[in-house]
Amino acid sequence: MVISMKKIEAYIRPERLEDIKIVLEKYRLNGMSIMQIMGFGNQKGWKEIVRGTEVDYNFLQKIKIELVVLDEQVEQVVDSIVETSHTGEYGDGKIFIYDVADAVRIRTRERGEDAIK
Amino acid sequence: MVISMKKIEAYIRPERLEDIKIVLEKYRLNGMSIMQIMGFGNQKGWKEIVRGTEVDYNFLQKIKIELVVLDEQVEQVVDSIVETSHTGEYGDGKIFIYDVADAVRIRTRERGEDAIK
Amino acid sequence: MVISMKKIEAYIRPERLEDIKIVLEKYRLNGMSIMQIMGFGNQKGWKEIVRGTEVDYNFLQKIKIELVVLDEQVEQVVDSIVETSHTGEYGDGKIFIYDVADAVRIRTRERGEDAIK
Amino acid sequence: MDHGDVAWILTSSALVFIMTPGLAFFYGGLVKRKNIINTIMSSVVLMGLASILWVLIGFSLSFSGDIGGVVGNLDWFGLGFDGFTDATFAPNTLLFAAFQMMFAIITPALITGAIAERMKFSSLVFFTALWSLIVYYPLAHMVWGGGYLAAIGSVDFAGGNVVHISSGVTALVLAILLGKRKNYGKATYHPHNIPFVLLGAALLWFGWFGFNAGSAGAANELAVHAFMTTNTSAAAALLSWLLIDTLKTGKPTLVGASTGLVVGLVAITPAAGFVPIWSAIIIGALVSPICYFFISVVKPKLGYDDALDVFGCHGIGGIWGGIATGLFAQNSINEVAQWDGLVFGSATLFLRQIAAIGITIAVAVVGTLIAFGIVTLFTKGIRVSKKDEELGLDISEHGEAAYPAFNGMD
Amino acid sequence: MDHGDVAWILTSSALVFIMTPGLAFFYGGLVKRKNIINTIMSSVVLMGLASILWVLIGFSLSFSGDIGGVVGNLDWFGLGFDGFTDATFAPNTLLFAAFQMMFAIITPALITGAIAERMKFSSLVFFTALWSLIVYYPLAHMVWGGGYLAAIGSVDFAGGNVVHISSGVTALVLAILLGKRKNYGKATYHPHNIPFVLLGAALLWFGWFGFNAGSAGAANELAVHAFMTTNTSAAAALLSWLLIDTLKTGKPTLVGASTGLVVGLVAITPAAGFVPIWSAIIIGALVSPICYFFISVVKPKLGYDDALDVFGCHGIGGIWGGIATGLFAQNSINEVAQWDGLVFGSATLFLRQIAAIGITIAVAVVGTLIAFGIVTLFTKGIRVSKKDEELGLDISEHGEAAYPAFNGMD
Amino acid sequence: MDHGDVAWILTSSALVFIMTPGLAFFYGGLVKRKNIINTIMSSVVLMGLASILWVLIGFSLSFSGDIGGVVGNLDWFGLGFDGFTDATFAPNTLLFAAFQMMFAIITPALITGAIAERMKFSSLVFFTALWSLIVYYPLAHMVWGGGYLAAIGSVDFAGGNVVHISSGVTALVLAILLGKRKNYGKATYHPHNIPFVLLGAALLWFGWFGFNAGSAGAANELAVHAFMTTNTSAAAALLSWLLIDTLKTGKPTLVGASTGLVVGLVAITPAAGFVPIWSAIIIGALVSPICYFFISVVKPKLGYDDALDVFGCHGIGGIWGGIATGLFAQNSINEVAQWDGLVFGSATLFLRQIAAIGITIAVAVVGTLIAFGIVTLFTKGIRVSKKDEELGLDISEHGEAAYPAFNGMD
Ligand SMILES: Nc1ncnc2c1ncn2[C@@H]1O[C@H](COP(=O)(O)OP(=O)(O)O)[C@@H](O)[C@H]1O
Ligand SMILES: Nc1ncnc2c1ncn2[C@@H]1O[C@H](COP(=O)(O)OP(=O)(O)O)[C@@H](O)[C@H]1O
Ligand SMILES: Nc1ncnc2c1ncn2[C@@H]1O[C@H](COP(=O)(O)OP(=O)(O)O)[C@@H](O)[C@H]1O
Repeated sequence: MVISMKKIEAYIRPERLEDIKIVLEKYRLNGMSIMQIMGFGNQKGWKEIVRGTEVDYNFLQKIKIELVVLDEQVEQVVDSIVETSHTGEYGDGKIFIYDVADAVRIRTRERGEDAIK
Repeated sequence: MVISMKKIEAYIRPERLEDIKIVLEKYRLNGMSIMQIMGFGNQKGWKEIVRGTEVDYNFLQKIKIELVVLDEQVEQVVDSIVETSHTGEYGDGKIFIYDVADAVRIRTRERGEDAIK
Repeated sequence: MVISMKKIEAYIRPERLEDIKIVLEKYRLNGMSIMQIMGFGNQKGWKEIVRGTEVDYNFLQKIKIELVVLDEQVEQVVDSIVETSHTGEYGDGKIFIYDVADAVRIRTRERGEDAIK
Repeated sequence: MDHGDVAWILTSSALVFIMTPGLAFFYGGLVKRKNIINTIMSSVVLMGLASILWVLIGFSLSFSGDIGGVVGNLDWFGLGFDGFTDATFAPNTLLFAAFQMMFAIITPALITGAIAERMKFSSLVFFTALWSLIVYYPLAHMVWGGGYLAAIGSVDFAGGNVVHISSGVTALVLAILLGKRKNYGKATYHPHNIPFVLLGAALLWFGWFGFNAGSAGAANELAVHAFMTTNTSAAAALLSWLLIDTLKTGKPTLVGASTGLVVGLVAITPAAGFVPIWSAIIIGALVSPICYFFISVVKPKLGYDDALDVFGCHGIGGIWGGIATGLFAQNSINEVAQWDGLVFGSATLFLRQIAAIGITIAVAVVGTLIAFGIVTLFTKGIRVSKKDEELGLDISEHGEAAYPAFNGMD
Repeated sequence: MDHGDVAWILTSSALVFIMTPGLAFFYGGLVKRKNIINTIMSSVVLMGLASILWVLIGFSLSFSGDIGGVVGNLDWFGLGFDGFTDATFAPNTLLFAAFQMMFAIITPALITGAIAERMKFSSLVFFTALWSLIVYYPLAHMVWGGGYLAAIGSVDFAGGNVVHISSGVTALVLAILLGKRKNYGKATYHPHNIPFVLLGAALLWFGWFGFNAGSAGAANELAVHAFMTTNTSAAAALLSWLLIDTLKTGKPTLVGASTGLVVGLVAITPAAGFVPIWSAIIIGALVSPICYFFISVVKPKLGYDDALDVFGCHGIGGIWGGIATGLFAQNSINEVAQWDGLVFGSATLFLRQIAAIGITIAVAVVGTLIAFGIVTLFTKGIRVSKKDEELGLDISEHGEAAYPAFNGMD
Repeated sequence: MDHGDVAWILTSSALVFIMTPGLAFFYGGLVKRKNIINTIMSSVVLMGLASILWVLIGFSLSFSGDIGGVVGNLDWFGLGFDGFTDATFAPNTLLFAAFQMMFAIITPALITGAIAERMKFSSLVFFTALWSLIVYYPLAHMVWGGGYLAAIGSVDFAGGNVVHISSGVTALVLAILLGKRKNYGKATYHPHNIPFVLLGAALLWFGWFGFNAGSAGAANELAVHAFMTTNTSAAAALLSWLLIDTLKTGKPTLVGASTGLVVGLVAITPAAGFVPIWSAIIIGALVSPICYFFISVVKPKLGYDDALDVFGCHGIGGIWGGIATGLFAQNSINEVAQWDGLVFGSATLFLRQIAAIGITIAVAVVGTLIAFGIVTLFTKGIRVSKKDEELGLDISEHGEAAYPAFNGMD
């Protein structure tokens, strides 16, 4: 059986999450997970001045989105995330795509693509 | 070298974690990681009434489990998670399975399957 | 198009993070994400004594690092993490490596390897 | 000077002081995590600013002399009376000034809940300073400094008009002028740290004993009476809010309990030293449904974004308290109330209470418009940029994250 | 009426008031994150409920008249005495009522720690109301209102019997009736927010100065004495708990320090105004090992699930305090103690203390059974469903998450 | 004995008490998450230890008799005077002992901020006990117990020398002896929980009203005066710190506001009952730039690791306060100051203030070296291992995690 699902992992600015959610709802994706992470990238951390002394936050607060979708949905979803998260400034984030070997919906015990339909 | 390990990622109800842990210990898995995430799926978020006004929690609190296991263990582990987490109601969660390219145990520098044995 | 990127996921001791960061900066990696997780492995959880009664922390606090790099960087990065995190005691952690299907830099819309260069 | 009275007013001053940090936690727990520093800071800065203004000119403008029944003069600039001997006010003028100072701190702090999560910090500081000058000192003078509202015989035991209606109405006007938060109505505005909300509410209740019972000016029977009415109203309002929660959704909430107790305290403030204890049960029991109805039914219709319901709680609750004073006051409890309340058959006090409320609202609206106008003139934009609002005011205005370790490293 | 006494009792009332929110944090920090709202709420609702009950009937049933040495009458329904002139109790009956009200709030709140994380909120509210009626008001009457326990000459300075033994014993009975939490013994029950535990413990110590030194009824030498014994016992117990921690595991814990200071305060409560200061060191130093032994050795054998060790701390600590009063009391310190304690050669007081403890236990057990019976009759199930317990009571009972932003979005 | 005075000093004692938990939160919020338990515990253990030491020998060594102007004797071992009648100190010796006890708790607690995140808990406990004996009791005696510093006519209203300079200087010496934290300069030391910092700072301000106004020893005009200077200086310093923040980075910070208000309180401490109110504005407004300059410019050059800037805040702030007292004191405000300050034309007091500061510094330095020497002799290593430092002192020293549920399970 060839599984044609992909996992999309997007590291984005926290303040874009609300908007992304609204857009993704359009595609009637029926599942998505988010988590708070710390990231560093081309956008360097910020400096906080504590009592006159600089302290670095090397890492910035980011949101990671995890989404498993069917192969045919990938481009649409990626585009939507890019559209909504793009500001053109450092720190806009990255999206990575991975193959999925299998999937299970716990409620119904469905396997494979059915699990995310 | 063909690596025959899989990564299992399960998004489950937080309240099922205690039970899952107990079941997984049976298989003498020697490693597992969990993290708190927010998820949305067929189970829609809940509404909180703040001072008479509805506010939505679009996302629900979930636990994500990450487990790298040998190929032959996959079905057993998946079954156990399904067994323990299944309630039949929306929100039971999903399990996704991925291929693993390689593994390292930092303590011993073992590579590949040895790293998780 | 053959994508030659790998994702490295390392589960490490929180107290090693500062040092790992310093070492990884040497390789001019231009991106990395970290998150707090709970883990259990060969190192068993610790016991806290609350009012004379033992309570278990089955899970220990760990840090997970996620790094997408080019294939040729993988060994170097893995070695660095091992070097810095190795103490020889249980709980040093594990590193897993996965294939990446594609990547996007949101800021520039670059795809594939360019996205992480 | 009775040392017992001094002991109680010193204690009361400290108790009222702790209300402002309490408010900071009450408000801070209600906003999003990315705005808690800004929200707390909005109260904290007033612990500095309002104190210094008070010492320099505020006390004098409120309590020295009288210009047209509206405001005091500057004779006591810099507290320029003899602090060791002057006893114009009881128990001693300097102690009275200290006690009243705490009111002058918390009143503008109350306003800041309305404009949370979107107003520039510098503009807010500027606004509250101006507002103290234009609205607060005159009102304090009119009610307690021998001004017009005292002259017409209206009463306000511990600040229903001066503190709550004035800040509540200002909050409403300012929220309208400032506009809504991004995604208001769509985005989720749920409290990010409810234990902090309760911590703040508890400190408010605790401090309110000084606020109301200290307003007796002595450790006397009236103070004891005010102590008891205060607690009773807070308790009744806490319960009635929980009852509404339960009737509406089956789930009594801690935010509801905290809000209920606060509006119970607000409502009893003008009445505490005038009304019988049994009436405090009624005053408290009714304030929650009144405020709840306003916040959940009226406010959405009007469509302004008073982020933490300052108007709905302090404005509406304060108005109800002022009216209730006109209903339940008894001359036999405190002869400062020259007439009994409406339920005891006399309409005189009641009507004067209504008049006093109207005048307070007018002063607050006009004063706020003037202060807002001046601030707008002198600052480029009173609101943070859309981007900063998304990012959160903690980082954009203060360069700080409240709990950075909670999803990062230790 | 000495204004200095009024000042101190007003202050003490406010101090005892803040103990209930303090308790809410002490308990709230100890439970799982998913149950903190419910735990805090269990105390907070009593700030409303117990206040109103007190004003309506509680004070009257405790302190007005006497029916058979067991309970008061309803003559003072709704505080129906003249609050400005009645001085049946010092310094003034209304102030005494306010001070005592705070005790009537915190005592049932103490119980709620035992049944944390599994009892239905509605049943809890119903139970604590009934319990106040059946257990608390009678006990307050018997000890302080001229009832039986006073008549036999036993003493209880600030509530060892009335507050601590009664709530502790009730906690035990209720925990047994209610059954254990799911996975008790297997699952990990570790405190989710230790700084909150300390915040609560600190507020308790702070408020306890009012509790004990305020129980002198005046700002006099006895109040000063009680202040010093109170602090000394808390300090000694804090240290002895840390010593046990260190001896057992090498690691002195903050939960241990917090628990130790609380049991030190519990133990000195009945004794504070009767015993010499040096004995407070002994009372405090011994209460920690006694409670520690009970909690870590006896309790697991008995196998009930008193979630936050209310019986182990307040029950056992209170019993030790009552006994210690019988050991160390001195008539020369406070002539309310008609005899010296056992260490000074007289067994009379000692035996009456034992008797008083026995009677208190009996009242608490019987009263709890009755109240529990009634609640069970009128509600369908006093315990949340297994599913709700797993989900956490914050969501299931209150529809709130305490800190939703900490693993979600801002 | 005036009951009003008793009421106020009892209240003040409770207020000063709550400062130590306040400090625990102020410090605890500033450290890394993995060290908050240890940081809080360092203050909390002193609530036990310093109390018991005080009751046993501390009060006696500070206030009973006089040995060479340097220290008291042991005649009052175990508070061995008649607590009900002795009135050597006002308002009553036992109450004075209770009030002073709270100072003896918080002073060593202040030190612990300097050595946060790396000192062994057992060594710290041992050190603070010794230090109380060698440094604190003698200093308290010299200043308030009729010793040398009183004899030369220097003044210290509420503990500029005894509390702040002594703890600040000790902090500096100890930080140097102990060495820097791992990665100091490289790693990021940012506060992990800023709302806790403000909670602590607010409790400190609240309690400081008791600290300073209680130091009048009565509920009199001087207490009122000290109350007002205290608030004014804190307010001015809060504002001037925010001004510096704004000028330097455009972003006023909550940590800055909290630090500013604390140093404002420190600076006014020796002066509160001696200087006119207007000068409190100057004292407060200047202390922030002085401390800020020291912390941000001087300290990095010197290169020691005083983790939470105890020397920069309490040492420097206290020295400025002592000098300012010599500048602005007025004999007409409080005749304990035998001469007016420098700005009123007399240099006598000013020079004696300088002398007193010098002597305090000398006592603190020498005493710290001795105490450190003894501790080092008797313990194997005063610092935790490098590995434990990385792991965090909460786990390594106390076996507890402060908020385990926040990235785990409920
Ligand atoms: N190679 C990578 N591996 C893992 N995470 C990455 C990687 N590159 C970027 N990230 C994540 O994406 C976030 C944004 O990346 P950044 O490089 O600042 O964006 P940009 O390159 O568009 O300026 C980072 O904070 C980090 O969390
Ligand atoms: N396609 C998906 N990609 C990523 N996470 C998902 C996906 N589908 C579900 N999840 C995760 O699983 C959780 C439970 O899913 P849900 O759809 O509610 O279960 P069910 O379909 O059994 O009702 C979600 O809250 C989310 O965290
Ligand atoms: N098979 C696995 N799958 C997922 N995570 C794992 C696995 N094995 C280990 N881990 C993670 O790595 C951490 C350290 O592992 P541990 O087994 O204690 O190291 P070691 O084997 O070197 O003693 C664990 O706490 C867990 O978070």
